[in-house]
Amino acid sequence: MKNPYLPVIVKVKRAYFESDDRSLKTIDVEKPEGFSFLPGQFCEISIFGRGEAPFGIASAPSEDFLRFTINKAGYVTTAIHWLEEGDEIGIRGPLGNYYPVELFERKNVLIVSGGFAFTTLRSLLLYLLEERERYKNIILIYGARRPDLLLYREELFELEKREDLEIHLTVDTEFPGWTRHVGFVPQVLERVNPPAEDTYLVMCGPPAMIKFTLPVIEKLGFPPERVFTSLERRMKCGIGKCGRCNIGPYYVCRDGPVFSLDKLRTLPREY
Amino acid sequence: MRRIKKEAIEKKLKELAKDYRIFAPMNGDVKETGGEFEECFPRLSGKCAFLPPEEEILRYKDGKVEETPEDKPIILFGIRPCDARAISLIELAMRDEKFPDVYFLRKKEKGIIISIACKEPGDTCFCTSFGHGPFSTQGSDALLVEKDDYYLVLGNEKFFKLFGEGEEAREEDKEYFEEAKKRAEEKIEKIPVDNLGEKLLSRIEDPVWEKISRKCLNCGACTFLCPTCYCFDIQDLERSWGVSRRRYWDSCMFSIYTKEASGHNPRPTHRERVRNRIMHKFSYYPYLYGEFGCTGCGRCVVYCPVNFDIREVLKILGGSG
Amino acid sequence: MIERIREEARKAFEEGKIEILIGFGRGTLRATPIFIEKKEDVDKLIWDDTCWINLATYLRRFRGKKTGIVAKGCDARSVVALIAEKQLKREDVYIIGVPCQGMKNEKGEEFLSCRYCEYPTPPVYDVLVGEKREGKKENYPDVSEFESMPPEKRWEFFSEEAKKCIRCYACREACPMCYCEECFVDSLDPRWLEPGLSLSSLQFWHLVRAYHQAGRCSDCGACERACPMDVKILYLTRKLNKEVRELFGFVTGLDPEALPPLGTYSTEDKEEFIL
Amino acid sequence: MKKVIAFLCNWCSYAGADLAGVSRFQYPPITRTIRVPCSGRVNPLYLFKALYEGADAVWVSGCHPGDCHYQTGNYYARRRFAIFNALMEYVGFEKGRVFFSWISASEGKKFAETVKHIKEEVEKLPPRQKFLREND
Repeated sequence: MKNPYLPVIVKVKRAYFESDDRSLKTIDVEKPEGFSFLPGQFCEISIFGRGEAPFGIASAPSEDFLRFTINKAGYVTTAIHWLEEGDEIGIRGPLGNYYPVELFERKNVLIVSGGFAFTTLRSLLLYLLEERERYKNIILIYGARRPDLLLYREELFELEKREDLEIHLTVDTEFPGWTRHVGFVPQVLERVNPPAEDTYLVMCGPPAMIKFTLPVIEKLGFPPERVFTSLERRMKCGIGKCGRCNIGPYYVCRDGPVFSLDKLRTLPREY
Repeated sequence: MRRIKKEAIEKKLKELAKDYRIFAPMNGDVKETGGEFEECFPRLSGKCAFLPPEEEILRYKDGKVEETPEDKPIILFGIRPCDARAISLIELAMRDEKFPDVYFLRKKEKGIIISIACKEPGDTCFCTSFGHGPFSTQGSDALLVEKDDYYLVLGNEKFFKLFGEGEEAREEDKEYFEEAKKRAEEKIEKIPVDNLGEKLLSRIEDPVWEKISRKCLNCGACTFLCPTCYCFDIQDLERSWGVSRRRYWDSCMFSIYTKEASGHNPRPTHRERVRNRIMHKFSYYPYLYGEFGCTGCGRCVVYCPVNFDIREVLKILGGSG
Repeated sequence: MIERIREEARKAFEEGKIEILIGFGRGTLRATPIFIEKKEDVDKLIWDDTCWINLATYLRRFRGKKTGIVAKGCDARSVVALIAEKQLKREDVYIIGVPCQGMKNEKGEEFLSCRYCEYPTPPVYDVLVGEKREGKKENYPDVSEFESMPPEKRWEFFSEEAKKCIRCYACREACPMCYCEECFVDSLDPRWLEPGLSLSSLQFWHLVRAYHQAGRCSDCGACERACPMDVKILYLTRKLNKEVRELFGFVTGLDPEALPPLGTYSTEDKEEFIL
Repeated sequence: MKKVIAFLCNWCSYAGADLAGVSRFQYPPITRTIRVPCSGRVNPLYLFKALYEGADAVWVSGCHPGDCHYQTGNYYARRRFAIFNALMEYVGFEKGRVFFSWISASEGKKFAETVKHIKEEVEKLPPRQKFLREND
């Protein structure tokens, strides 16, 4: 029996702050041998002595490192923020399900995101771009409060130059030097007005963004079975045993974190 | 059916304490003993043997992760049939092709569970509602029925190999068994559970949950004493030699159970928490594993400080009360 | 008695004094807390000697609502203590006081805290049902007896009791005064004590739980009765009640205006323990 | 060497320790000082925690009554510690592991004397056994 509780020890290759306020830190860690995953999956990161917490994988499956971007919020994340290059951490994974990329083939894909929930969507975006010809239009709408809170923005600015990809970046209010969209994600989504036909929508963001985006999605005509989102819950084991992350009969760690909107609507609103 | 002298089994159990960890009811709770046991309906259930309140799952020492080594196999002796069945219910959740819970399963696989039939069920028992009963063998390697200075035994090979075969039961033994079984079963209240899972699911947003759950204090007494509740917490403890990662019983009744680092709590009040406990046992469990996650042992009824009676709740929600 | 409680409850609803009433109803094993929202339901109220839960525990859930409570002496004292700690407003609570005859366990034995009860009659109430009952002169004979044991024996007793604990926190949840947003045992940062059932961690929990009750405990005993493992904990809180009375001359729950004894001071406080 | 966790108030006792130092009063190096703004800031949980984590003794020292920088902090502290003492003694925890004192900024001598006294008291006792966090 393979013990799913045992983490693998890996070294931190790079650790740097994403945002000017130092609330977001990105760590790139060694990818253990034989580690294969799909966008949307997550890992449990162990800081020994402090505990374990789940984080979505932000690197693309083809990259030779695993990337996590972590908001400083609790006991474990604070310790992750102390990490420096060369430190050792434990990881368990990949865990959970992934964005249903098989369904996306020969379809349009619209990615809508806000804040630091963008992590696994970077993975998804790069994954889709690797074999670009398998998908039709790809549109990304991504917003944050301030420019410095946009994750991986230098990389996104580079991607903006591509012809085969439509990127709309937005911040909540005007900032000096910011020439892209200004406004909240739902407003930008409405302005961009992407066609719902033949399109899959992937949406990740803070609760407030989700709340105001849902009506827009409905208005644009996206049927709930073609809308996917990734949920967050408090987790411990990450493998559907310890019990706390269930929503109805499903465990977010095992049967999620990616759920379609129509599935979510059948479940109690415990998220 | 076999019959084995009581003292033979008692003696054997003490001998086996050398190679096995013996868990048995003692002073009212299931605990590790040297082979002694007490004939009772224990307060802390049989799950203590296979899912202890506190258990190390790994160590981090000198920069390496070490799996916690296996201990001696377990004999769980003298529990009631409901507790034996409860362990097989926990196993349904722990057995998982992709992510098996090794710490539970390896104990369970090598372990032996011997239950003693419940000749005098309590007033709060409702085990017969869930397709088993006070003389049920489900989940047990052997079921013992006390008769004078003998035990009548319904057991499997695993049991007889360890404890000896005794002699063939006599005709009168079989009659005694059937009669005692009938008498015990008759004493037990049956709660209708037909389509309970679906009924519950259809009432998930029902305002009745608020009424039902109001008196719940959100302590963990029911879940800790429940023989089928298996939720746990994992925490790291610092030791002089490194880090010990352990798991502990946890309870869905605690508000911090689901509270996230951001402060957001998806199950913020007693209403959602009680609902989740009931739904998990009677709707999600059957949906996932085809069995109710309750054995009707009645502990949560007896030990609830505010007399939250799950039987009443099931009657209300199941539509018969 | 039951009829009079129902009558007062009905009256309180009719006069618009309460929107909700917390009382005792018939449970399957003993009296159980019930929440009454309309006057037609007041007939569900009962009163007997199994009404041992402290109903004040529920009051904070209904803050901002005119809430009635059927209160025996200790419950009413907890209400007063909650008001003193600014957890409730006096005008939001309508106390139907019931002079308590003493609560009993399933074997019919009177509980320890009832045996020595000094205030069976609520010291503060809006309406009192039945005749006032005299309490006993509290001199904590059980605490004195424990104090007279040698320290090693006391430590042994404390350890043996603590060992029985499974950390289900029924004692905490049953207590009206345990209302902290985050209990110290649940705090991860700092982590005051370790999870799990090691003796020192259990002792930590029991010591600090008791300590936090100093000057706030009304000696209702609901904590000990709520304990599924029969851990004795009242001897700790009763000791602190005795100390608070001897050192600071304070008795919990008599006066909603009085400051909690650890929230105030006197320049005359004894200090022989100071070097 | 025994370890005593000393919670010293910033305005009096900590300054008293300073004075003991500059005055070159000798005292045994058994204390691990935690500087707190006021003895009234010392949550009794700190004392439980220090003992639980293995301190041989805990010691809280503040300003003399009436001298508190915050007027009344030490009066509150006095009540808390009276209760703390009573509880620990009641459950049978060893005496001589919990100390309280008032030491002013001018009492360097008293500071040194108090440390010596605490050391003597603590050394009379066997190694700590009760109420210790597991560490193996």
